[in-house]
Amino acid sequence: MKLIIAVIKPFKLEEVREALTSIGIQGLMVSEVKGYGRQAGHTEIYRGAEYVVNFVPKVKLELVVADGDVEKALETISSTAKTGKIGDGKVFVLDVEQAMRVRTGETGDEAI
Amino acid sequence: MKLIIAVIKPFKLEEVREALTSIGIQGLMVSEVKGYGRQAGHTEIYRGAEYVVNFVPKVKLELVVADGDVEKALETISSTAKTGKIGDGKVFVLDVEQAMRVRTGETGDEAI
Amino acid sequence: MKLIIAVIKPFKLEEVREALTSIGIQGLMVSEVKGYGRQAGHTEIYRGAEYVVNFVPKVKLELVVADGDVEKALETISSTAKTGKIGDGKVFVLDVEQAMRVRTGETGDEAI
Amino acid sequence: MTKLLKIAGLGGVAAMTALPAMAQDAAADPVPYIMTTLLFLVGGFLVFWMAAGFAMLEAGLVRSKNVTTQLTKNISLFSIASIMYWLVGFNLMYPGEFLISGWLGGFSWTTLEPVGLAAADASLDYASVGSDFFFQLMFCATTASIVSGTLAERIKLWPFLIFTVILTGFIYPIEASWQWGGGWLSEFGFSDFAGSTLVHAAGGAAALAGAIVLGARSGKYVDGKVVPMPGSNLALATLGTFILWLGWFGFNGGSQLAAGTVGDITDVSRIFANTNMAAASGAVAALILTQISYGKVDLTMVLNGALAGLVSITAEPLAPSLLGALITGAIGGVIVVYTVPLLDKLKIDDVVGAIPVHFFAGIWGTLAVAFYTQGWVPQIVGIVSICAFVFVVSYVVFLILNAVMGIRVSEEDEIAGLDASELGMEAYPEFIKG
Amino acid sequence: MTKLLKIAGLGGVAAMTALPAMAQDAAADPVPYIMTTLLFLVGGFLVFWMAAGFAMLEAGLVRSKNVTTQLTKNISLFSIASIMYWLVGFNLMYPGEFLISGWLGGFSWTTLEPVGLAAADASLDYASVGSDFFFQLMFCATTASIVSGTLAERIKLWPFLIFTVILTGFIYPIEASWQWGGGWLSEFGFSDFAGSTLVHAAGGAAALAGAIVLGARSGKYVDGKVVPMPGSNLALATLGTFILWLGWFGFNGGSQLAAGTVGDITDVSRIFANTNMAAASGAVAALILTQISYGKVDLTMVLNGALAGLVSITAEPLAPSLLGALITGAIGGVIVVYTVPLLDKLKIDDVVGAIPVHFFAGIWGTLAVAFYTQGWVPQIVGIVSICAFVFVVSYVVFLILNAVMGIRVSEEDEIAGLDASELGMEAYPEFIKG
Amino acid sequence: MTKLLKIAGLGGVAAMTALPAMAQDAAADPVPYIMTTLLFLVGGFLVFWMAAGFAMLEAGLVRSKNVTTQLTKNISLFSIASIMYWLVGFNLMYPGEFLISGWLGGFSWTTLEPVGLAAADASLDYASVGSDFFFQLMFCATTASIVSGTLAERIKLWPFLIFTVILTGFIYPIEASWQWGGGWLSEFGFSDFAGSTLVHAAGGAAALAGAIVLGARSGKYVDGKVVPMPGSNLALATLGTFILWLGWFGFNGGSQLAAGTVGDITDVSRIFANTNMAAASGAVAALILTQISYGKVDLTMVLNGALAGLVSITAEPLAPSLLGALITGAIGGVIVVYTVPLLDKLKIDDVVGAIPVHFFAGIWGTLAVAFYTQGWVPQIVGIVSICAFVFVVSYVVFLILNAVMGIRVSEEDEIAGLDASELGMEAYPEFIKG
Ligand SMILES: Nc1ncnc2c1ncn2[C@@H]1O[C@H](COP(=O)(O)OP(=O)(O)O)[C@@H](O)[C@H]1O
Ligand SMILES: Nc1ncnc2c1ncn2[C@@H]1O[C@H](COP(=O)(O)OP(=O)(O)O)[C@@H](O)[C@H]1O
Ligand SMILES: Nc1ncnc2c1ncn2[C@@H]1O[C@H](COP(=O)(O)OP(=O)(O)O)[C@@H](O)[C@H]1O
Repeated sequence: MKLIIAVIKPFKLEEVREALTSIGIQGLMVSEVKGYGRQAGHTEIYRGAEYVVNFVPKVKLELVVADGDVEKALETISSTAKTGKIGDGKVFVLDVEQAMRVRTGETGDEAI
Repeated sequence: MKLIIAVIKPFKLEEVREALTSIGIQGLMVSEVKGYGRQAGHTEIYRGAEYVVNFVPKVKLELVVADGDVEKALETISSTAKTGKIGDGKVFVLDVEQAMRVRTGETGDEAI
Repeated sequence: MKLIIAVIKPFKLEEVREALTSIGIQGLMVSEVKGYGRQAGHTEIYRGAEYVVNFVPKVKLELVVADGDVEKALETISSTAKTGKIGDGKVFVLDVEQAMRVRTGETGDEAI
Repeated sequence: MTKLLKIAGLGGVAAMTALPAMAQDAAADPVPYIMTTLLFLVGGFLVFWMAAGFAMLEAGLVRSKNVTTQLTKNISLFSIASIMYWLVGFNLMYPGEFLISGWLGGFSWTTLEPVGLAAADASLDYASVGSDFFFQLMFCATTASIVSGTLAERIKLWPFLIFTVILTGFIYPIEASWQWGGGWLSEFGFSDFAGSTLVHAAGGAAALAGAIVLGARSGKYVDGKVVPMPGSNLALATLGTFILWLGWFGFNGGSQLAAGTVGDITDVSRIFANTNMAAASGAVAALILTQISYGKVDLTMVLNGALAGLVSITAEPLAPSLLGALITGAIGGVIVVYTVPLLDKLKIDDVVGAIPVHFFAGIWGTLAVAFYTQGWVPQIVGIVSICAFVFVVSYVVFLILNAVMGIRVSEEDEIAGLDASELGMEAYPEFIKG
Repeated sequence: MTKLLKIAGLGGVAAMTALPAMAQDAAADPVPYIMTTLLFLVGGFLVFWMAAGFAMLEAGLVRSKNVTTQLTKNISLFSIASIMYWLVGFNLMYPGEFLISGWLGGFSWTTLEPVGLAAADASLDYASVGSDFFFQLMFCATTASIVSGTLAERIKLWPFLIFTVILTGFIYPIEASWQWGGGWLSEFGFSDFAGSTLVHAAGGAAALAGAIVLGARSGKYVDGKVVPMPGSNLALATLGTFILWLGWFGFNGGSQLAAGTVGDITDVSRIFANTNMAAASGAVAALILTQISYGKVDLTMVLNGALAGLVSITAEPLAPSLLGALITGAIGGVIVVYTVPLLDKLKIDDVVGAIPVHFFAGIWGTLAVAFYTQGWVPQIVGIVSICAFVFVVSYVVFLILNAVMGIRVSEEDEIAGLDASELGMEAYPEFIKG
Repeated sequence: MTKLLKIAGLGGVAAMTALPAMAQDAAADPVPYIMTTLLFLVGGFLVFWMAAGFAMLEAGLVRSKNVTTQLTKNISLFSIASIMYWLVGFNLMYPGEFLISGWLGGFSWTTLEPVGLAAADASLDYASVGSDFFFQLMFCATTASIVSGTLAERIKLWPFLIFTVILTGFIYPIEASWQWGGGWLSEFGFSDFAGSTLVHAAGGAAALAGAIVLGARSGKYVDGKVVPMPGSNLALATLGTFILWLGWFGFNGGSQLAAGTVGDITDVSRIFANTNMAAASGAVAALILTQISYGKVDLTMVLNGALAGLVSITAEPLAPSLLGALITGAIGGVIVVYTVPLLDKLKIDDVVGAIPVHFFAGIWGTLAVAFYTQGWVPQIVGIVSICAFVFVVSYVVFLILNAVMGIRVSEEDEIAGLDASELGMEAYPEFIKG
């Protein structure tokens, strides 16, 4: 199993989730993050003082998938989340050694 | 060392933390996430328009433990977080290559 | 590539980000977490009832860096985030198998 | 002047009254009538504003997963009170003739004077029925507002609203008629200027009955320890307190029931000043006391302290000097700081502190009247009879509602929050909650 | 009494008027003048407060990424209305002499009486010009407030403010002059006591025109389905509703335009009581109807229901009995529950429900006047002519603004939120948003 | 009419006064007394409401980790002002006899008229002492409210409250007695109708002294750059501004100190209209100016602009025409936009912009009086003497407090937030903060 971590633009969340569902991914978690990257760095003024906004709002998806689903998931995420503009985000893949479903105690691919 | 990622029902947080403490786990981090899984999908009405609520609030725990503590921690989390109802959540285990305590610079199992 | 997960004191965020930027790290994500560790455990009173505050606000940084940058990054984070007081936080390193930039489809070290 | 006098003007809109004129040649001068009517209108809209105060205070003191429900209860209870008080409450409370003398008024809905009332047809020694109805209605609604805070975070919406129907249509009007409607208590010499007991302790007694039938929130008392469940938004709670403080000038000031003479408007001024002083001293008492007792100031106690000061002075906001008002209010603030943990010890779960503020401080304020007027006996009899009546009837009503439809949400629903389970609508859908 | 009468007092500050004195020996007695002036001042500050109510209601019902912009629009539109109504609106609305008889007043700015006006120079049968201007200005601003809610989350700041200049300086004063300025509609027998149509349906018509030109928010209607975009803060929305409810006592009560006689102040009382009743019944109607229709109560509909009740009674808050007010308001509440989804079906995107509340309920309220006074024809003619005028002119103005400068933000800016794209300032910068 | 006149009525409740009657046969007619008393009561509750406005404005403009503390300071300072003004302030400010002629009044607490005052014993040419005390007290509290905003996010709770005791009990009453108590400034010909300098610039001067002693928030000025620390909740800040705007009608309108004649009530109307105009033009000026200067509208500046408009018109809200009020207010708005960054350049850290709004715009407004009345000299002397007195005494008091107990929290506590370190209670415990 692999853990896929995807950081994408917030407004793409619903679309990506639907796309993932349609290829059979049944679970994931979403969190709000502040992203720092090439996209960052515009200047704002607050009460007359200039400052640089370094962080942009992003959404982080985490999903554990069976080894065989990784490529499919990667492709789905990247094609759906893509706008072609800077700041579209990244996808990372990490190895998962164990997985367990709390409700049933199932482990491994059964658990996800 | 291993990173344990557990996604559980929010109201179980305190109980799980206490159980982990009682088996000697001394540190962890908690974040709010929105979970998507089998539990999702009930319909609500807002100002006359129906819509499907896809995400349910969950809590994510992340804790790095020594290799020897993994099984104990897994079992503690799953037994404490379990209600037997759908949506109880998952636990994942990933390998950690290095760990460091910022305050002291200690590394490895010392750091956690 | 490696995923560095750092949990630090919130007021150190800006400083750490700047330090990382200055050593050439170009991207990361930040999330708010509640931390539990040795620092926790002070008592408060709310409407006459005592209770123990177990969680302290922390900030979690996640950044994927090329293998060769890990040590540099680790050191930068720990030296910048350090106050010497309890609760300064931890840094963990995990292996990353794949990385992809959504916008371009680049993979590997190119993607980060 | 107590509210008792007003019934003279209510016998009939156009009826000539036998009361002596209150001001110099008031018989023909329309000014006192106009001014008193204005007092009721301004006082009434200020007390109306208290409904918003309760809504904000309670929305701020519940956890965010119950905020929508608490807001819904507050706007609904006010609306229901408005309808029930018209349908039956007002005439039950101010009966021309009692059904059971001194104990139970009559049942009929409220009708106002005709449009363009001629001066000759008006109760020139009082005020317009419309303004009086408007003003009195707000007191009825206040009683119901008190209940909603205590029972928050676990009572189902509809049983609560049904209880509100009964409270505002029957329970409050009946007990209030005993005093302000010219019933047996008023003849007994009881004194409660603007309703420390008739409104506040009564609301508190109903809240207490509900809290007992309902039980505490799950997880509130665990292994003999009190688990704090901090309010989600203290800015709203503070706003609510300021709103209530503002509204109270109308609550107490309007209860002078006259503003058309030098004496009356000067008395209203005195009431305003005393009301403000009692609120201030209640707040300061809680400020100092929490610093001393806990080592840290507790804002929620300071807010409750200000409100307790206001409740305390409500039974007699006119007679005391400013120093007297300061003392009365400060004792109210002290009462709150001690009775909030006391209730917790008894495992009576009062989410917003309404019982300490309205019930305990209300009783204190009503007792304190004895320092200024009649003896202790009428005060004690009044407090006991009203609180007992309201408590017992409310208790029975809650029991019946519980038997018939269940008044409490399931534990699962309570954990998920009433907003999700009862209404399917979050108050702050975009803010991730901890 | 309708607002029509007031023009008598406006012919000139010091001019003797030919109107019969309204109260007994009013000619010399300054009390009616003082009381009516006071009514305007108190009524005026209450209606001022409605500006805050609209701001909070709208800030609570938009998503948090648009809150700063919505707040900016609300405080700016009120400020602009204050200036425009002085610069041209007031005299355009209440012309001493019409430029085009009954249809178009004159253009001049407002001047008040001199300091320390002598009684002999005052319109003793009415009120001070200053208080009248202050009161009427608030109605003008209300009309603009209605528009901002509907067009939220996608209209650019400056085009919206330019539209506000035109609406408050010209559109509203002109149509209002037809009735309240003594123009052709008032002679036709149209009746609209405090402005169900003149203010509310007119504001709603302008909002409707804007919504059509502007189009729906992106992502609102997808594949024939309505995508809810829940408001970010229902506590603020509820606060806003309570504020509006409070302000409405001034809105309707002040529109009696007299408070210095027994008859007038009694009428004002009646208006207060009826206004409250209609709000309450509108809320209760929505409460019950959403429970029945959807299986769950919808707080946002209850809030809208209360407001619809208020709008409905505004055309005739005096004549109905309390039962009549209850019925009028409840129908208003029902209208809202049905027309909110209806608009969605038509893909007209009204962010806060201002069109159901102000336009549909406003029309209902104005029609309902026919039950109390003149026939249906003047009511229908009044509604149609005012709504058509405001709609068409607004539509054209929005089209021109769109052609000249574009009234809508880019899709990218809309997704990022207007606070980021238009103002670079978040309302809740510290709360992570979902 | 300035507040000076009022001292006549304060010499003694029952004393006959030598002043000429203000209205036709006022000697016997109770109506002017009743109306003026009513003006004070209504004006007073409106100014009370400003305390809530400051609380919301400040709670919205601080970071969420300091919100509970800011709320606690606001409700506590008002409560303390209420007690101190009774204990010593009122009689110090309006001395029957000066201890040091024209410079220092006497020390005694306030007592009100007896209950049921007879008309023969009343100051029929003025108003009840109770209403006057109630109204004046609110001005004293306002002065303290101004200070809390500037010093937010770093001053400890108790030193701040101790300073409030001194400010409201002594500093404000003494300087205000120089003018409104009939002291040396009033004889010198200084003119400050409702307190642009006596209240607002004075509060601003105290805030300035505190800001200098206290120093800037840590991290505010880094390497010569200003680091913005955005307010946590602009919806609350906007609500606070609307509340202040509303309250200001009472602040300025009530300062007419008479409402019982045609001339007086007409003047009050004029004041209402001018006050509204100045707020509107202050807001519009800041709206346009931030758009031009920064390329984007800054809502916090628009809010400050409205308040600056209000402060500016406060010294003379009666004499100007509406156009005059517009100009006065607009200049106030411009002042704010330029002095907010100016203070930052001087590294004076004013969290909410209270010094630009109250101090700079207050001075401007007081100077502008010279266009309407006496010459420039009395205005300049008044401004300088009052600001210097308040600044120096406040500075010394802050220095002493700092020496004795330390007025500033540790850097660690400041970083954690005062809510955690000082009170152990978060305002929004459930919302994760960034
Ligand atoms: N090395 C990294 N590790 C973790 N997250 C990253 C990294 N680089 C970028 N990100 C995340 O991806 C987001 C997009 O990256 P950015 O450089 O702005 O644009 P792009 O994805 O188009 O290259 C950032 O906001 C940040 O959240
Ligand atoms: N493959 C997955 N990867 C990451 N998180 C998952 C995955 N599947 C489920 N989850 C998380 O676990 C939660 C519970 O899963 P769900 O399928 O609803 O019920 P259950 O745990 O009973 O099978 C989800 O809300 C989601 O947050
Ligand atoms: N084993 C762990 N796994 C994950 N996070 C941890 C772990 N131990 C500590 N943390 C995080 O690090 C933070 C600091 O740890 P703590 O024990 O309080 O102090 P210190 O870092 O000085 O040892 C905690 O608040 C928690 O968020």
